[in-house]
Amino acid sequence: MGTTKEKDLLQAVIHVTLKPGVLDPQGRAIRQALHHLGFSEVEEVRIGKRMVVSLDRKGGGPARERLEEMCRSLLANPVIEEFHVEMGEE
Amino acid sequence: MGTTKEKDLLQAVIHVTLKPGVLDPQGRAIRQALHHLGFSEVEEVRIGKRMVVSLDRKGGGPARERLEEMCRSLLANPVIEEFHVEMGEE
Amino acid sequence: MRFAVAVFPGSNCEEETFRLLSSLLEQPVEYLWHRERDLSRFDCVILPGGFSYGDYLRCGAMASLSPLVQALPEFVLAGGKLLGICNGFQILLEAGLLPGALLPNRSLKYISRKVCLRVGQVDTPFTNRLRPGQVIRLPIAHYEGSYFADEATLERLETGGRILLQYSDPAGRVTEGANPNGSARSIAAICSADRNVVGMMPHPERASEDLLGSEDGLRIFESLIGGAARKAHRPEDRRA
Amino acid sequence: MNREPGITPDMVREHDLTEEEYGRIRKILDRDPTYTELGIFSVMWSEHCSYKSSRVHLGRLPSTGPAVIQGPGENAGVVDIGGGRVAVFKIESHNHPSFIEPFQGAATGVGGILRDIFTMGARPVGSLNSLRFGDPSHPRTRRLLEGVIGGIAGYGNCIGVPTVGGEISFHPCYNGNILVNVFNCGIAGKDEIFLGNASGAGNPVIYVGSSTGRDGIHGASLLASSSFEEGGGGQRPRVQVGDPFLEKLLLEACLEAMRAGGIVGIQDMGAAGLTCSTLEMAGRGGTGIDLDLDAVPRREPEMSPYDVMLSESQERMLLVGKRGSDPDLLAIFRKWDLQAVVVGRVTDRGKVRVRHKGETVADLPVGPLSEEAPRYNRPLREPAYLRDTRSWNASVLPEPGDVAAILKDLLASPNIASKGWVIDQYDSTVRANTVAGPGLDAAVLRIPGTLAGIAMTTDGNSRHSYLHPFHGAAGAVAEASRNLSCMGAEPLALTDCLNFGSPENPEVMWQFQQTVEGIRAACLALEVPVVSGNVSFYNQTEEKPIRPTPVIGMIGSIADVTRTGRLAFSRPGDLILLLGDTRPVLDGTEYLARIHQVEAGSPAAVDFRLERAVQDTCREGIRQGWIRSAHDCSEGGLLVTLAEACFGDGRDLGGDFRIPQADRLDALLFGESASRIVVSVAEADLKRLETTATRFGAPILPLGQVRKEPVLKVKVDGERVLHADVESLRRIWREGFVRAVFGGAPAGKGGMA
Ligand SMILES: Nc1ncnc2c1ncn2[C@@H]1O[C@H](COP(=O)(O)OP(=O)(O)O)[C@@H](O)[C@H]1O
Ligand SMILES: [Mg+2]
Repeated sequence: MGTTKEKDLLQAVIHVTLKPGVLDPQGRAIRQALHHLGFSEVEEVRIGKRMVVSLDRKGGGPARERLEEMCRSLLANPVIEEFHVEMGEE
Repeated sequence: MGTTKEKDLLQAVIHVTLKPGVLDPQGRAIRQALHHLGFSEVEEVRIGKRMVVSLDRKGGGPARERLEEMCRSLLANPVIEEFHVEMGEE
Repeated sequence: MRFAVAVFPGSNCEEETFRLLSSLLEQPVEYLWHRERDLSRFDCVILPGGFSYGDYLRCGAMASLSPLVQALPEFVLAGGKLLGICNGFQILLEAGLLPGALLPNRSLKYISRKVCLRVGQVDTPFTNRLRPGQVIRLPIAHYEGSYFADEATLERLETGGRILLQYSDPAGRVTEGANPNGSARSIAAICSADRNVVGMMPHPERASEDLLGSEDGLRIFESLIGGAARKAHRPEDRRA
Repeated sequence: MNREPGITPDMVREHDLTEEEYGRIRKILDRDPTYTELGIFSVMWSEHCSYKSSRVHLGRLPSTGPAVIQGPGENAGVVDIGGGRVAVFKIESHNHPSFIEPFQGAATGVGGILRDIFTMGARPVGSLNSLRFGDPSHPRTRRLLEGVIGGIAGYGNCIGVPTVGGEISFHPCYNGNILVNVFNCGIAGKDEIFLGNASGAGNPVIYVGSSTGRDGIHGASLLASSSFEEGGGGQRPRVQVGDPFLEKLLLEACLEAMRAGGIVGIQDMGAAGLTCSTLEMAGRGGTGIDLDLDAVPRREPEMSPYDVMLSESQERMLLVGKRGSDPDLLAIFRKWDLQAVVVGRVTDRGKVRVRHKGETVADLPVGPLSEEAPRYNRPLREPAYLRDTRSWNASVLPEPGDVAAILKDLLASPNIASKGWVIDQYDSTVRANTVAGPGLDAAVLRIPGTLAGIAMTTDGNSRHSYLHPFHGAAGAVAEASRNLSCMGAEPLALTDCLNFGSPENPEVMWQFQQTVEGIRAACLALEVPVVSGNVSFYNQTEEKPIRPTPVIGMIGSIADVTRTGRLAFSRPGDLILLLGDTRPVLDGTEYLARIHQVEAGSPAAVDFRLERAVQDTCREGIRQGWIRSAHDCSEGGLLVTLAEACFGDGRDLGGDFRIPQADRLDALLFGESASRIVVSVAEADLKRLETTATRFGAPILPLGQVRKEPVLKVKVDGERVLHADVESLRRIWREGFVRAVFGGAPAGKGGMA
């Protein structure tokens, strides 16, 4: 992770998850499959997305704000999803 | 996160990502869409899955091993994916 | 030839596959529920298309762990014939019965349309009624149909004569423009090293009657039984 | 009788009940309702569930006929299609949820209509959808369109029911309120139909499928009966997420359980969930139900009885089993990995009693709750705008200049252009019965194991309805029937989805009443009854209603699917003729709107005698095999129809046309008068066409001849008005939709959903 020589790169991880209470059919099906496989200790599975975004630090404004803006405008669907931005170490 | 009263619950997060070298058309499309929206500083986007698994600690063996076994047998496809298990704080 | 058509939760194409085998090809055929593991009475198992387990997690992943699929390696080793169509192909890959994986289409859209396919090798039980280089038309209908394998695997498939169908233009040219989903080497169907396991993305069972626009798919099934199908209702000349 | 909050006037208002309605509730109960009961009344008496504003009008729709087995009142209509089989079909709207969350809204719409069909014992065979979006250049349209199409495709493809047709059009009146109407048709054996009927005191009431969450609480009342304004916070219901995989299991398990015997009655939990299904089933059975809410599977902690009763969680069914057969029934559902639990019993008390943690939280008399439901004969007033639009006259228009340019412009209109971008995302061939799929006048599906087929279409023209609600609605019925006839199918029955603004607006109510009368007139004249339908009110942004948008879904039967009509010209040398009569009207045409930016005039009445004659002739020719192609004239008029008939499946043909001048050239080429079908026949069959047309009384007009050379040539009164290369017209038509909506190539965010 971190920077490369040419560009001043920064890596961030964006986690997009379903809001609590919103049905997660995929998670439900996976839990059932895990039970069939003998993993009966599994109580719940919820599936989200994990996006690794590499930014050129020289473009745009402060990275975290820009990333949050990306989430609001495209990466997450505010009606059913929440997001969380995790800045990489440099 | 952590435990509840009734069952002895443990939450873990499993990250499943595409192996380097495997084409990620979705990541590429998102990068392009972000550029259209003016986020020209985005160099690369790669999409993976984030699974939150709640386990009843009383069932099964040591949690991390069990989770890794779940990944190997179902949650990740070794031909194209890698996984990483992150245990929640208790 | 005794056929089994597998049924997983979420299978969608078992009925037309069954109907084709039983009424058009007049073969003995049974549905086989995914929890069964006794395959000894069958010569050929077909894994039909559909969305087993909703295609959740990864297409075919959960179905590949079913007792039925777990029993397939032994069946195949004993010379049994195995055909996976669309979701069935995805299951075969997830089960490791064929090499590679299927990724989302390059367009990130579900694609449902008829495509042209160039026939490669014909020395398999599933393709012996086709001619090498022949162009056939079959429907595809999938979201995850972009075939992926590492270079070494692709080389092995190529040199081993295991590429059976490739997406092509109507003249049989295999070009990137004619590749609907971004598959490596335009691969639409492959077989195992022993040639008795075949996986394919297109749907031959939907192109087995003139009434539905094409009979090209019938050749795949006729290859298997080594004979011609009973004639379905043919639209007579439209002049009364 | 329990610890629920007491009822306050504010609470009553928040539940969208008037003071008078609340008074009725107190009279029925002879006491104050509990909080849970208030919730139940509010959904049962919502516009969506009670049809309180529309009922007085809907009664006017003819709903009987020799083929009708079940008319309106059940989950779907049922029609005899011969051979011991029936078709079960219905249309539903999912407009507001689709505007809030287009993917899930449209997906759950498809899920809902599918449940309505298999609830009755039928296997769904084909889906259609009728969509209306705002201006293609409106910033939101593109995202809404991508989401809605993705949702319909996602659900339909996964569950394995082919999506075989529909319609899409665009108009700014839908900018803030899109329409998503979904249609499904299923097939069952004549003696295999199940009804939503709870009979037999003591029989177990069984809950099957997904657990209950807080999804869509008050979806039916708040969303569908108060105007929806974007961002208007408040009590926004939680978005419902569809699970097509679970529904596939439900579909297979329910059909298996029905075949196994042991089911007395069955109904899906759709709008107003458990509330609606228990009350309706008890109502139809003339019985009562005792419900034990503690047995209902839940997904979320601490749900109140109110939440459980009003939840609209998807993919759930309620069924009544024969006493003692529950173990067998439950075993079938377990085989399919589905939850199934007994949650109550049928009683003969005539009441639905709901218990929660040992306390009775609701005890409602079933009969009075529906019999005493409010019913309004709302005031009507002819809309003011009609004075202006009616006074418009075509004589103010200049004669058209460059016909080729106009034709190209029309072919590029997203309302007319090819919908290939949409259609390619729908699996239209799964189950291998699709004889004619999307993109044709109507879809045709073979009935498995037979040579017979069933045809289906949805149609509606909201511009015509805006300018003349009566003629617009009658025209939609005529067009649906004509589309079926173009495939050679005999129209059997229809279902209607009536999308309107607020019924409390007298002008909207007038449009509604005129629409119902228009449908009635057409149904009577064409002898096609209404067997099911749906009303969607409160489609408006701020106070501005959408245009009245009735959508007609119609089915027809084909005795021999090898004799299915084809849209495109097929053989050079064939003669091309017009069945019907062109009247010189430009009122309400796509031409007027797109070329002249005028939406005015008054679309003409349908001449039903002519309509029948034209359709009868067309069907007869297809059935006997001598009509080689048939395509009706609708949006865009005659010239667009001719161009589309030249666009073959990859192999374009041309046409050479010599047409006598009627009145105005543009009215001839671009007018949208009804009751017209362009057909082609071999020269040798001209006599048969003439004889048949004479027999039925249909006028025919020779137009020209099919040519091998792919060029569209038109002479009017000997003067050349068009000479266009078919390939380039086709390209414009093929690319028009994507260009209009995406301004070039669609990017697409895709989705892991
Ligand atoms: N416009 C209409 N024309 C004819 N019948 C209608 C119309 N609207 C509703 N119905 C009938 O009224 C009944 C109730 O409809 P609806 O509440 O939409 O059913 P559901 O709750 O099952 O979706 C159904 O039988 C439906 O067919
Ligand atoms: Mg219903």
